[in-house]
Order: sequence, then structure tokens, then C-alpha cells
Amino acid sequence: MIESLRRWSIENELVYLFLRSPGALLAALVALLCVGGAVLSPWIAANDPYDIASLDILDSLIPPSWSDGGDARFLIGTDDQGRDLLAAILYGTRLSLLVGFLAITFASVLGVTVGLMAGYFGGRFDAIVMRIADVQLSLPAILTALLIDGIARGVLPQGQHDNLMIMVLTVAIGLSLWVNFARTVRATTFVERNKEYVQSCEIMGMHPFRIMFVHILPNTMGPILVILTVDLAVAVLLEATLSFLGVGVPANQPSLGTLIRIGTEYMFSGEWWIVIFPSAMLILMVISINLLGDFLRDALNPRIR
Amino acid sequence: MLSFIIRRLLQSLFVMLAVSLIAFSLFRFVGDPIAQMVGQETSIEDQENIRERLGLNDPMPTQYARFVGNLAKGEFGFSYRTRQPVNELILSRLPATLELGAVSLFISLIVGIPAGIYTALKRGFLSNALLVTTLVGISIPTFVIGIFLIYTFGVALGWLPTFGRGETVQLGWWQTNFLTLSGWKALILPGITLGVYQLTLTMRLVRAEMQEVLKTDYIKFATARGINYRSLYLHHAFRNTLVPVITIIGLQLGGIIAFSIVTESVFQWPGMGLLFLDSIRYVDIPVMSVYLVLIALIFVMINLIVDLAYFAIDPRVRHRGGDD
Amino acid sequence: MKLTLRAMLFISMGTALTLSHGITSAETFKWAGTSDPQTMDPHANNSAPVLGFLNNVYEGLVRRNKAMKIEPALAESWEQLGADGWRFNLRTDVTFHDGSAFTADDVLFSYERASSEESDVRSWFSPVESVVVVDEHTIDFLTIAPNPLFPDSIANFMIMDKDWATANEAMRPSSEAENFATRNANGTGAFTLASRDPGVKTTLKPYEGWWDTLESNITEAVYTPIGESATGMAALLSGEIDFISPIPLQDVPRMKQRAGFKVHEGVEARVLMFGFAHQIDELKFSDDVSGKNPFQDVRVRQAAYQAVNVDALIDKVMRGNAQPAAQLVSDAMKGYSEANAERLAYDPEAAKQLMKDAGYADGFSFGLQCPNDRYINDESICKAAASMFAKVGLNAKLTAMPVRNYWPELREDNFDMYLLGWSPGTFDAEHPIRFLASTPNEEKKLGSWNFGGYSNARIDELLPMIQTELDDDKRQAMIDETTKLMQQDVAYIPMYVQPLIWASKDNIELTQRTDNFFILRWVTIQ
Amino acid sequence: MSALLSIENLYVNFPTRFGEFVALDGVNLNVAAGEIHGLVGESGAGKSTVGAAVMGLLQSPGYVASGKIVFAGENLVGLNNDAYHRLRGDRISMIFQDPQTSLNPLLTIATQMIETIRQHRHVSASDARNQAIALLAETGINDIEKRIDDYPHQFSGGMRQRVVIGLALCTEPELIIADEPTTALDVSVQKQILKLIRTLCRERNIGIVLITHDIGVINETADRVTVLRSGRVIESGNTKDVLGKPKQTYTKELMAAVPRLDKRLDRFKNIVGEDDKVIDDSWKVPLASASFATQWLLSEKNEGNERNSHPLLTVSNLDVTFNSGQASWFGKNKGFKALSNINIDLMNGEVLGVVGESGSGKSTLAKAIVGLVPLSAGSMEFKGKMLPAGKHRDRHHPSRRVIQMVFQDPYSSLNNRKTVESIIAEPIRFYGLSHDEVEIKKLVASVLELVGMPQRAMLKYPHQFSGGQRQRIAVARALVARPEFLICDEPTSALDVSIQAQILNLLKDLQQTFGLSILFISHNLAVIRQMADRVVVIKNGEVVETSNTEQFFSAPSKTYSQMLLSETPSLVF
Repeated sequence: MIESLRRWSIENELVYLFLRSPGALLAALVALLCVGGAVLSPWIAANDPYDIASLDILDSLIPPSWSDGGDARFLIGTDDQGRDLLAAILYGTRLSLLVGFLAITFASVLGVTVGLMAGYFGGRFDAIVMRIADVQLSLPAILTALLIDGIARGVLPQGQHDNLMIMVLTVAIGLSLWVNFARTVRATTFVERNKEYVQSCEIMGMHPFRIMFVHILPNTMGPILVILTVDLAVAVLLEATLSFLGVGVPANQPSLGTLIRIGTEYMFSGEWWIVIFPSAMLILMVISINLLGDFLRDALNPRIR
Repeated sequence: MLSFIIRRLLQSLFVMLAVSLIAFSLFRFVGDPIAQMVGQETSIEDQENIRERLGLNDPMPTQYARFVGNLAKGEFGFSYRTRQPVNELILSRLPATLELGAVSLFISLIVGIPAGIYTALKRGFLSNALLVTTLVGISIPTFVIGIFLIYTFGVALGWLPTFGRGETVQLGWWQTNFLTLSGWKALILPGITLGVYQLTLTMRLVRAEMQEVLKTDYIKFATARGINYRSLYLHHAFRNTLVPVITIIGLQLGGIIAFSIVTESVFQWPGMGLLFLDSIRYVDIPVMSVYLVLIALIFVMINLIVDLAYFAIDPRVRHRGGDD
Repeated sequence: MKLTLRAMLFISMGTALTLSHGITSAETFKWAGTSDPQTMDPHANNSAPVLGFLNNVYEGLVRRNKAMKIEPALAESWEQLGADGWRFNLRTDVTFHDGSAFTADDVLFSYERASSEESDVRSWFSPVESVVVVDEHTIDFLTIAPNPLFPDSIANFMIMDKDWATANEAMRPSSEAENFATRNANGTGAFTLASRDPGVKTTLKPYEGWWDTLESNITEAVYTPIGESATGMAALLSGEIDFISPIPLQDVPRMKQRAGFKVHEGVEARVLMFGFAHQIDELKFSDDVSGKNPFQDVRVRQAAYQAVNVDALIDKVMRGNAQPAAQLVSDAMKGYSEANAERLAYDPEAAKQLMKDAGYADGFSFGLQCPNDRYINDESICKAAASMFAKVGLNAKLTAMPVRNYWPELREDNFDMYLLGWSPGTFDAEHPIRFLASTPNEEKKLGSWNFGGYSNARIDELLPMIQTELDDDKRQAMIDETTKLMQQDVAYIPMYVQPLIWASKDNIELTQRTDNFFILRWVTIQ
Repeated sequence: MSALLSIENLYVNFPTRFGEFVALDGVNLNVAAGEIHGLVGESGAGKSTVGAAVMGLLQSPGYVASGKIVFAGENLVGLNNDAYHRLRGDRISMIFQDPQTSLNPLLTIATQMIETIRQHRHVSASDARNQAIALLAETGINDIEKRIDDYPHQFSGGMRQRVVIGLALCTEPELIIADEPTTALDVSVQKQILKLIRTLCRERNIGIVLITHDIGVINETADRVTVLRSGRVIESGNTKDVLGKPKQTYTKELMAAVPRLDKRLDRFKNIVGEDDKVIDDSWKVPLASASFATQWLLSEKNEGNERNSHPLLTVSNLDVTFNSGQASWFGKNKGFKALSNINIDLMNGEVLGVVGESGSGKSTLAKAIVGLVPLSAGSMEFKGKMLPAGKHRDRHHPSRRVIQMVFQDPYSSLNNRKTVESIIAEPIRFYGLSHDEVEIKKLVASVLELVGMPQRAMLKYPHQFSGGQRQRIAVARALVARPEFLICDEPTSALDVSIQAQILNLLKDLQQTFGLSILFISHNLAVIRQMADRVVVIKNGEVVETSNTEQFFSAPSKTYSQMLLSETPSLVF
């Protein structure tokens, strides 16, 4: 096992560097715990915070179990609705990560496609796309998200609204992040498309899209991977910020951001655990993702614009 | 050069038209302005009258055409909420945001650039400490930082004000914080809150670019010529990182203005971001529209300035005549 | 370099100046609220923040005292002209802030202004047929039908100076563009508007020439809107402001213990309730019921009623700061029905039985709409209630939204159940009957906030009688009957009366009125 | 003659994840003042590491493990960085390979010169400026008073390299390390720069270490030479002796691999083995073999493979203009004329050499033929049929298969993210030459063997191979399309001489076996001589001369051709 890992690390530079970077290892462990806890939350959480029938308002605002007035049922206390805070955090992390992952998936698919095409075709298409990217950039992330959210609230049929809210958030956050991908992929594509392997594809008469997606795309993966990591962190934070501004996920399915927003209302009332634990979770998670991003950036050393 | 600027401006016009069109078509969905304008006893009929008077029943293209037409004439309309002329309202809030943005940009540059250079050149404890600290900086949501700062320095220690701009001095229409002590004190916490994220970005960017430049042949050649390290790093290397750094700083300014929404909300800073949030709350369409167009304008201007900065920095761009 | 030095010197001088300026007299009173009054025009916006704020600057013919009772203001006295209307005898010693004298012409002008097309308060004058100036200090308001409550209904009708408004071209309230009166004021009230920076800062100063004696020792009052409650709390705790309204309920216990601060608790006029979609034939948001509307069955409505543990809501969500309500007005309102003060008991078992009787033993799902920025802890109340509903099989799908989307949503009938808070503008039980209980009728402007379309023919019949009845006992009997009918029908689920929670430094003395108006002339600083 | 620089038993190590890599393995070297000492070797020989070690600028994490670098009597190993840094520029200087990248683009020539001078000499700025002007004039830059305030990008490549030399000289160092100073330059410029270096060396009595892979350059310039291989000194001595009468096998093999300008060889002999690595031949695809590949490739007999005098490709009056007519925001762009009025015939089975300096348009010609760039005038005929150009060539046009191309840079011509198998199989699948996966696999393995690669290579990725091996893979990829016409655009210019010889041998063999017609593009006349039947010389987008190879090399008719020939470093002793 150790031996095979060692051999693998010798063959693969990334693995080699990874195993020698304590920061990255620690970050990966934390991130793994966060993701694991989030994914497994339905099985490891004591109760389902989304099941409103199981909540009892009389259980609300119970402090952590080790302090006065604590309740053994709720390890780190309960929130204002009587939710077990630990369960709420696990589910919230799950939702935050879900939104984050969906958003960067959306952003990367859109951004990479646009970036590839802009970089490959160049000319007018490139100019138009980059002007659109300018428009997008001049509507900074929060504004875009606020707007999309506003529209969605307006146009979506009520009732559908809550179910679709996650999609809406995804689109909103994704839309504000695609430019990163587009710009980077475009820059990389500019470099790649002048390489001779691309010319050899062109000489063969290969379809441009096949060249782009089968041949160029794998070569832009390094920068994409870094942006994916960094933007995952950004997306999670953005979701939290949007939820803080009150335009995030629906109230009955609290994300980490919503939990923090609710928690800040208890800043001066002594119920510190409602804000501290979700914040700590969010910060821990984002730091570990960012550390991983840092590691990847240094290891792959792509030029990121 | 001139043709470049003209071309840029034309493109900018396109960008702004696009932003205003998007903005305009979106705001109809934000909510119903009328319900926010009247009290609870106003009859449905009266509400309809107001709607008609404001032209909200017209088809969207008509409304947009009117909006653009008015903009072109320099008429920005009136706020639904306060009934003030929008230009006056925004102009009165602009200085607050710009001053806050300037302070946080200043913080981010004055700390970020030296830290970036340092961490690029040196390895060791301080370098790692800087990298980790700033990593924490970008990992904490702005609003949490803001609330934490307020609680620590405003409430617990009582050193700095918790909200607002403090005493300001009026210079013409420009209300400034920079001429009073209380104004400066009021700037510190929101400035840091807003600047922390940008600081981290700046530092990391400068570091990455420096590392990149240090690998180039001309730096190796300069080293081989025995140019002293100070000049080597600052005159030769750092100067060459400026083009990408300025690009990103330009983009960051947009980010600063956007994130000022959150900061202004937390600190009750009476700038454009707070105005925008209030406008959303009250579905104040004219204010929202003009705000976004203004943001687009600022962004476009920043872009233009960044491009012009290339001319100043990079002789290659200067001689090529700046075709992009 | 020299220049920079000079600039620095200049700056430091500037700071020194402002520093010395900063030490102001102890009677500067700084207060904060959640939102800024949208306008300084007393007729342009019929909302509590505007009317409450302007009550410090403008005055009406009558005003409410600390106990909400009507007392003379600009009118020294008034009398009923039989069934025709009311005569007001005006004070002779009143001047506006700009020094001009107050006369009946100003009242007539203000009436015309306030009842104009552009006014947002014209509904107050719908019973008025005409206004007649009798002499310089006497004026008659002639009503279409006998109107026993007319003086009560115009307590917030504020009088403007005709000459000032005319000279500044503010003869009508602004509807689109602002006019002079939007940011300036010339009232007769205890305070003058010294400066106004909308959304940022508004400064008031005592009016030397006020006709009444001023209780307050404030020499300057500065109002700042602070939207974030945490920021507001921080500002109060750090001593930057003297007073804030409201503070979050959860902060009350701590705040009470903190040295140097005090909490002012009171009861607002607002009653929080759930409303049902009575009219529609099919639930809009149900997953499992189609073709019918279970809420049309009174047993289901009663089940919902009995499923809500109002005491728990008050205790936990409202932190014990609310009183339960059985009807749509609080006991501080005129016309409160003593006879119908009892709520139905919280009884989930009974509720389940009722559900079973109605044929919904397995429960059903429905859409519950809720605002999230309108009432105190509105979203939390809905969430808690939703979990209570769920325990008897009423599976609420909760949607919480900002109020800017909420009203349009309700107007479009996009709800199966909804949360509503109602504060009677006239402080009379007739008000909610008119707006919430009568069958919606656009022409007669009745039932305009009766979103669910609750309808009871007897109540429709009783309302005009209540409105015109001059005899208090007879009128009360009719209100009692209406209240009884609504309780029988479970037209709404009234839950509690919303509290008023203000906080200040402990050297502030003030009076809290149930209409949530902050009256500066009752504030003293010790 | 006492040594200015004397390297004694120098070991330089680089720790890597594979363990400690020994870059210099006991190197000894002596350089005297006023002497040009050539350091020659193929890539990986460690010649640049020697330079870096002398400068004290070994790239991290490399370090001097043991040995001495004695400069003017002082051992530089272990010198602290500050002292070392004072030495740099002052007494030891360096010239880098690429003048495009070795000057700071944001600073004027004057700034860089004056700064360097004042860094080491206490002179006023105006004195420094005058010194700089004098020096640059000496390096042969015309009009230097006017141009000294220009930025590097305003100079041509050759001029820039003169500036670089000026910068290296401006502090009057005793020793200069010149690391491939002419590799990036055209032959004509190369000649001048080498001459300049030689003159400066003599006049100023500077010791120069000339690092290069080009034996011709060494032969023409260096007084003494040291041959390096894998970090070890193979042979050292007077240039004439070492190159003319090599004693060591490696040097002999190396010399044999250098293409000769004076005669044509059928094949290069005594080829140096690729590396010392053991080639793993154990892994095989069943039934795959080089002969299977040959059989498959010949199974569909192409008429074009018959050597005869029918033209396979005719290019008539061809013009290529870049950026013409592309509407910019303001008015039309005039464009840059890359090729004008080109007329070329290529016969069946013939190898046509195209020679020219950088920027002459020879690569553009290749691109025009394969349809990558549009023509602005003229036409092409292939096998008697019109060959549509640029975008007009249908994606399924038959010529797309029968015309294949081998590119210059094997590092960029293979997609690094694909396995060798999928790279080679792609044309087979794409052109529908086979649909049987088993056969495709067999074919890939066989073709690999045909080009001299182990079959196991198909499982790996390009980055796991050396440049020569990659070029073999690139040839295999071109071959599996069953081409009739192969375009080779500088196929060996990125390779070491020994590898170049192998690839040229491979191409010759394939050409003979399959009777391919080849358009062979190169800037290297010696290579052209070895490969081509006929030669076309291109200058500034125009054909200067077309003639038979033998005739061209013995008696070129045009002045330009004569100049080219005379300036190419030769190995005639």
C-alpha cells in the first residue's frame, strides 16, 4: 500500500508534491470531512432539520450540551426553531456545497465552452463574447445574483419557487463566475490553438468542435482545475453572502449562510453558539478548499488571469 | 491612440446600453413598486392610477426607450421612494462609496503589494504566516468580518464608531470624510472589511506575477550583470508585473464597488450600495436602473484607464498603437 | 513638500475644529429606527414611519395623548353638528415654524390638499362631503352620513401652511417628482426640521414659538436609519445613539441586565393572524388535494386554529413579549369585544379529530405564504407554526419573501394560507371589519385587504350600521356580534398582539404609545 | 598560459523525486584570457549547467556537491551570495540565447546600459551614457546615438543580440559565458555575431566560454573545445584536433551525425544510441510487426508513389497576404504579404527541399498547401486537379488524407493529454482506414515498430518521451494516413544532431520504401543537401532560385544563395 503510493508518487508529480505538502494534506482531510459529513448528513445527523413536523419550538435556543441548560440530545445546542444545530450545520453544509458545486459546474461548462470558442475562432466572435464578459463583469457577482434572484421570485410560479430556488441560486452564482473560466480558457486556447497538434487536426479536416473539446480542452485542464477549486470557495461564500442579504435559499432549508444570518441576530443576546458554530464550519471549509486551490496553483503553476 | 480611445468609448457605449437593457428588463420582476409607495388604506383604484401615471403599464420596450431617451437628455427620473431626482440622490451618495472604495483600495495596495513582493522573494515563517493569514482573509465572508470588527472595536473596546460616516465636511456637492477625525475613524472598520478580500487578491497576484517574472531571461540576465537586488526586484521585476496587476486591480475596483453593498449594509454606510439595497427593498426602479448604468460607466472608465495605463507602462503597447 | 505640510496642517486644524464642535450640549438626542421616513410631506404617504415622524413637526386639529385618547391640538374644541358633521374651533395663538399665523384657511387648504387625487391619505376624507370655513378660527367638516368617529379618524391629518405651500409650489403632494415639501417642512409642531439628508440623517430642533408647553429638554434631535439590527444594537451599546426602535426580541433579556440601558416594552396595535383562501375552489399549492379547497370547511380551519400553540410561539419566538389575541384588535382599541376575549384552546388532539371528521385524517399539503421583513420575527413565526401545523397533518409548504413581493403575491391570490398583521389606523374595531371582514367590493372600497375573500352576509349588513351608529352601547353590541361571527367562522386565526420593544440609554425618559409613534416632545434626557 | 577560469572536478546535483540527479559528474575545464573555449554537447549534457555554476546561478534546487571553480585564483564555490553578486557583471558576465527575451521589455536600452555600468563603476550618468554609446557602436549598431533611447522591441533580433553583448561587455568583464548566443539567429546574422564575439575576445583579451550544440559554430569560432555528455567531459583540446581527429567513440559518432554541406550521404553511419536507457521490448501486441505495417501501408498502391516526372503538385503564382481586407474598426488593414508569386512543381516521388531564413515564408508555403491559410492570388493543382485553398477546401476533401505533415516542434505537435495509441489511431479512425479495433491496435503497434519505437510506447503519453522519440511518433502519425505526399516543416531543427541524423535516416528509409513525395522545409542547408533532390530558395516570400541539389551546392546561381552557402558554418577542416 505504502509502496504503491510511493511508486505512484514518483510517477505522478502532483501526487508526489501533494504527499510532501502538510498544508495540502491537512486541507484535504478537512475538506474530505466537510464533504463527507455533508454527503452523509441524512445518515449521521441526529434528526432531519427539514422535517418540520419533528421540530418542537419548545426545544429552541438550547445551549450546547456541556454548558448550563444544555440538553444531551443536542450536542452543540439548537437554533431558534428548535433544530439540532449540529444536524442543521451538516445539512446546511450539504446545501451550501450542493449550490457551490452546481454553480461552478454551470459556470465552468458555460465559461469553458465560451472560452474555447472565443479562443479558437477569435475575431468577431471573440470580440463579441469578450464584450459580453465585460458586461458581466460590470455587473459584479452580488448584483448579478441579486438580480437573478429578483427575477426568479417574480417569474417563477409560486410553490415551484422554493424547489427551484437552488437552481436559481446556481444560475445566479454561476453566471457571475463564468467569466473567470471563459477568460482563462480563452487565454490558454489562444496558446494551444497555435500549437502544431491543433494544426495537424485542422489539416485532417476535423470539425472545429471536435478539435476544441477533444483535443484542446484536456490541455486547458490545469488552469480549469485551479479555478474550479478557487471558485468553489467563492461560490460557497457568495451563497452565504446572498443568504445573509436574505436572497438565498428558502428559509426552511437553511444553508450555512442562512444559519449565520439567523445567528447574527443572536449576537447580542447571549446565544453565541447559533452564530459561532456555523461560521466556524463555513470558514473551516472555505479555508481548506482555498488551501487546496493554493496547492494546485503552485503545483500546476498555470498562468491565471 | 486617439482612434483607440474612440473605439473603446464606442464599445463602452455598447456595454452600457446592454447593461441598461438587462437592468431594465430585470427590474420589473423585482417586485411591485406601487405597494411600497402607498399606505395600506390606499384603494386598488388609486394604486392603478399611480401605476398608469408612472407609465408602468406601458410595454417594456416603450419604457426602455423612454428610459434611454431620458438618459440621453440627462434626465434620470425621480426616485419612487423619496421622489428626489435620481441623479441628485446618487450624486449625494457617490462620495461615500468612492471614499470608502478608495480607502479600501489603498489598504489593499499598501499592504498587498509589499506583502506580495515579500512572499514572492522570501520563503520562511513570515512568508508562510502572511500567506495563511490572508487565506483566512478570503475565506471569511465579508459580513462576518464586518460584524466581528464592529463587535470588537465598536462595542467591546469602544474605540471606533460602529456605523455611519461620522462628521463630514461639505466641499461643493462632495461630502467628504477626509477632513475630520471622526470621519477618518468612521472609515477604518468598513475600509478594512472591504479591503481585506482585495488585499489578499492583490498580494497573491503580485506574488504569482513576481514569481513568474523572476523566472524570465531578462531577470536572469540582469542578475548575471550584477544589478543590485533592490533595483532588480523593484525596478526590473516589479515593473514587469504591473500590467497584469493593474488589470486585476482594475477588475477589483468593480469588486470593491459591488462588495461595498454588503459592507455598507453592515456598517450603515450611506453610500450607493446601501442606496441600492434600499432601492431593491422599495422596488425603486429609477434608482436601481441609474445605479447599474453608473456602475457600468465606472467599470468602463476603469477599463479605459487600465488600457491607458498599459500605454504608460508598456512601450510595446505604446508603439503598436494599442490594437488589442 | 511644503505644500503637503500645509495640507496636513490644514487637515489637523480641520479635525481640531470638528473635535471641539463634537462636544455638544448634553441635550442632543440621537435616535435610530429601521427605516427612513420616505418623505416630509404629511399627505404623500400614509405609512407609520412617515406619519409617526411628522407628528413631531406637523400637528392635526386633534392629537392623541399618551393613552391614545383624542385631545385638542390645533382645534381647541369641537362639536357635532347633529348628523351633518363636525365643527372645529381653532386656536388663535398658533404660528407656523416660519412665523406665519395659523387660520381656518390653512385647514381648508390642507383638507383640499390631503383629499386631492395625488394624496395618499384621501381615504380618511371619503366620508366628508364638504368643508366650510365659518370664520378665521372656525371650520366645519360636513359628512355624507353621521360619523361618530370622525375626529378620531383625522388625528393624523396634519395641517400645512397655505401660503408657504403656495409660495413653494407644493400645493399638492408630490406623486412623481419631489416638490418643496418633500424635503422641507413648515408645521406648527413642537419641533422644526433643521436639516434633512434622506436615508442618512435628519435633524430636528425645538420650535421656540410652539403654542403648547414642551415637556422635553432636547435641544437637538438627530435621526439615523439603521437597517441592520445588529449594527443598530452595536451603535446603542457603543453609546453612539441614545435610543433605537425596535430592538430584536432576543436581545431584550440581555439588554435589561446591561447597566446603563433600559428596554421599553409595550403593546402595539397590530394583531398577527393567519388568513385562509376562502374563495378559491381548489388549493393552489397542494400536492395531494385537487379539485377542492379543504379550507372552505370550517372544521379544517378550526383544526388549524387549534393546532397552533400560541403560548409557545409567544414564549419562544416572541420571547414572552406578546399577548395572545382572540380577535382582530387588541384590548387597547376602541370597540374591543370583551365578550369574545377567549381564544380557542390549543389542542392538537381535537385538531386531529376535526381533520378526521372533515375527511382529512391523513392530512394534506398546502402553500403558506409569509413575509420575511414585515413583522417582528415573521418568518420564524411561520416556520414554527408550520411545524405545529404539520403535527396535525396540515403540511404547510412555507414560502417566505420580502414584503415588496408579498403584497403583489397576495393580490394575485397566490396562497392557500397567509400571514397578516393588522394595525387599525383609526384605533377602532370598525377598521379591521371594513378592511378584513367585509366581502371584497372594489366599488365601495370594502374588504380591500380581505385577500382570502371571507364573506358573511350578516357582517356586510352590520358594517354600515357600525359606521354610523352614534350610541356607544348599541355600536359595541354590533361589533360584539361581528366578532362572534368571525370567531364562529374561524375567518382568521388571530394569534397575538405584536409587542413594541424599544431600547435606550437609561438616562432617557420617554412615553411609548401603542401606535409605535415616537413622540419627541415626551422625551427627556436626565 | 595561466588559466583565467579553472574548473576542477565539479559535481552538481539536482535532487528530484526520482532521487539525486547528477548533472555534472566531475567536470574539469580550463579557460585562458583571450581564448574562446567551446563547450559542446547535446541536450542534457550539462553544458548550460557549467555556465550557471560559474555564474553562481544554479537553478534551485541544484547545488554544487563538490569540486572547485577557480576564477582568477579565487575559488568561487562557497562564496557568499553578496560577494558573488558583486562579481557578476563586474568580472564575469553572461550572454543568453534568446535576444527576444533577455532584455527587459519595459526599459530603454540606455537605462539598462547605464544602470549596469553605474552599478559597477563610479561614473556619472552622462559618462555612462557615452560609454554605452561607444560600446554599442563597437558592437555594430548603426545610428546608436539616436537609437539608444529606444526600447528592445524596436530592434531586430540580430541588433538585440548586439545589445545583449554590449550589456555583457559594458563593465569590462574578464570572463563571459555565452550560452547558445546565436542559436536563435539566422545564419547570416549568426556569422556576424560570432565574428563580433571573436573580435571582442581578441581585442579585449576576454576569456569566453561558448556554449552551443552547433558543432559548426564551434568549429568556426572556438580556439579550444570540450565535448560533454551526460555531465561528463568526453574529450577536450584544440578545436581542430578534437573535431578533426576525434579520439573518443562518442565524438566520432557525433561528428558522423553532423550533416555535411560538402557531400551527400545515403545514410548517416555510426549513430549514437538514443540514450543509455534500456528499451523495454517485452510488451507486444499479437502479430504486430514492422513488416505488417509496411504491408498494410503498401496494400493500397498509390499511383503518386511511382517516381516519375509527372508533377504531383503544381503551385502557380501563389500569393498569401495576412490580415488583408479584415475590416478593423477604422478602415481596412493593408496586411502583410507573406508570399508572392510563388511557382513550384513537385514531381511524383521527389523530395523537394525548401530553404530560407526565418520569416522568408517557407512555413507559410506549407500551410497554404495543407489548407491552413487562404490564398490571396494564384492556384494549386494536386494530381492534376484543382486543390482548393483555405476555407474552400472541404473538410472531407480527399487531399486531406493523402497530404500529411510532420511539424518542427515535437513538443507541441503531439497532444500531451492523449496516449500515443490514441494519437496514432486517430487518423486511422478519422479517415475510416480501418474499423476493426483489434486491427487498429495491431497497426499502431506495428507502425511504432516501423519508426523504431518499442510497441509498449503506445501505452504512454508524449511527455514521457524525448524529442527524437516524439518526432518518430509524429512521423508514425503521418504515415498511418497512407499519405502520398508528406510535408516536413523543419522536422529536425529542434533536435540534437545525433537524433537529427536518426530522424533523417528514418525519413530516407520511409521515402524509399513507400516512394513518398516530400516537401522538405529547412533553414539548414546541410540538412537540405542530405535530403533533397531539388532545392527551392525562398527569400522575403519570393522564390530566389530553383535547381537540382547537386548543382545548387556546387554552383549556386544567385548571389543570395551564394551568400547563404558561404555563411553557413561548415565542417571542412
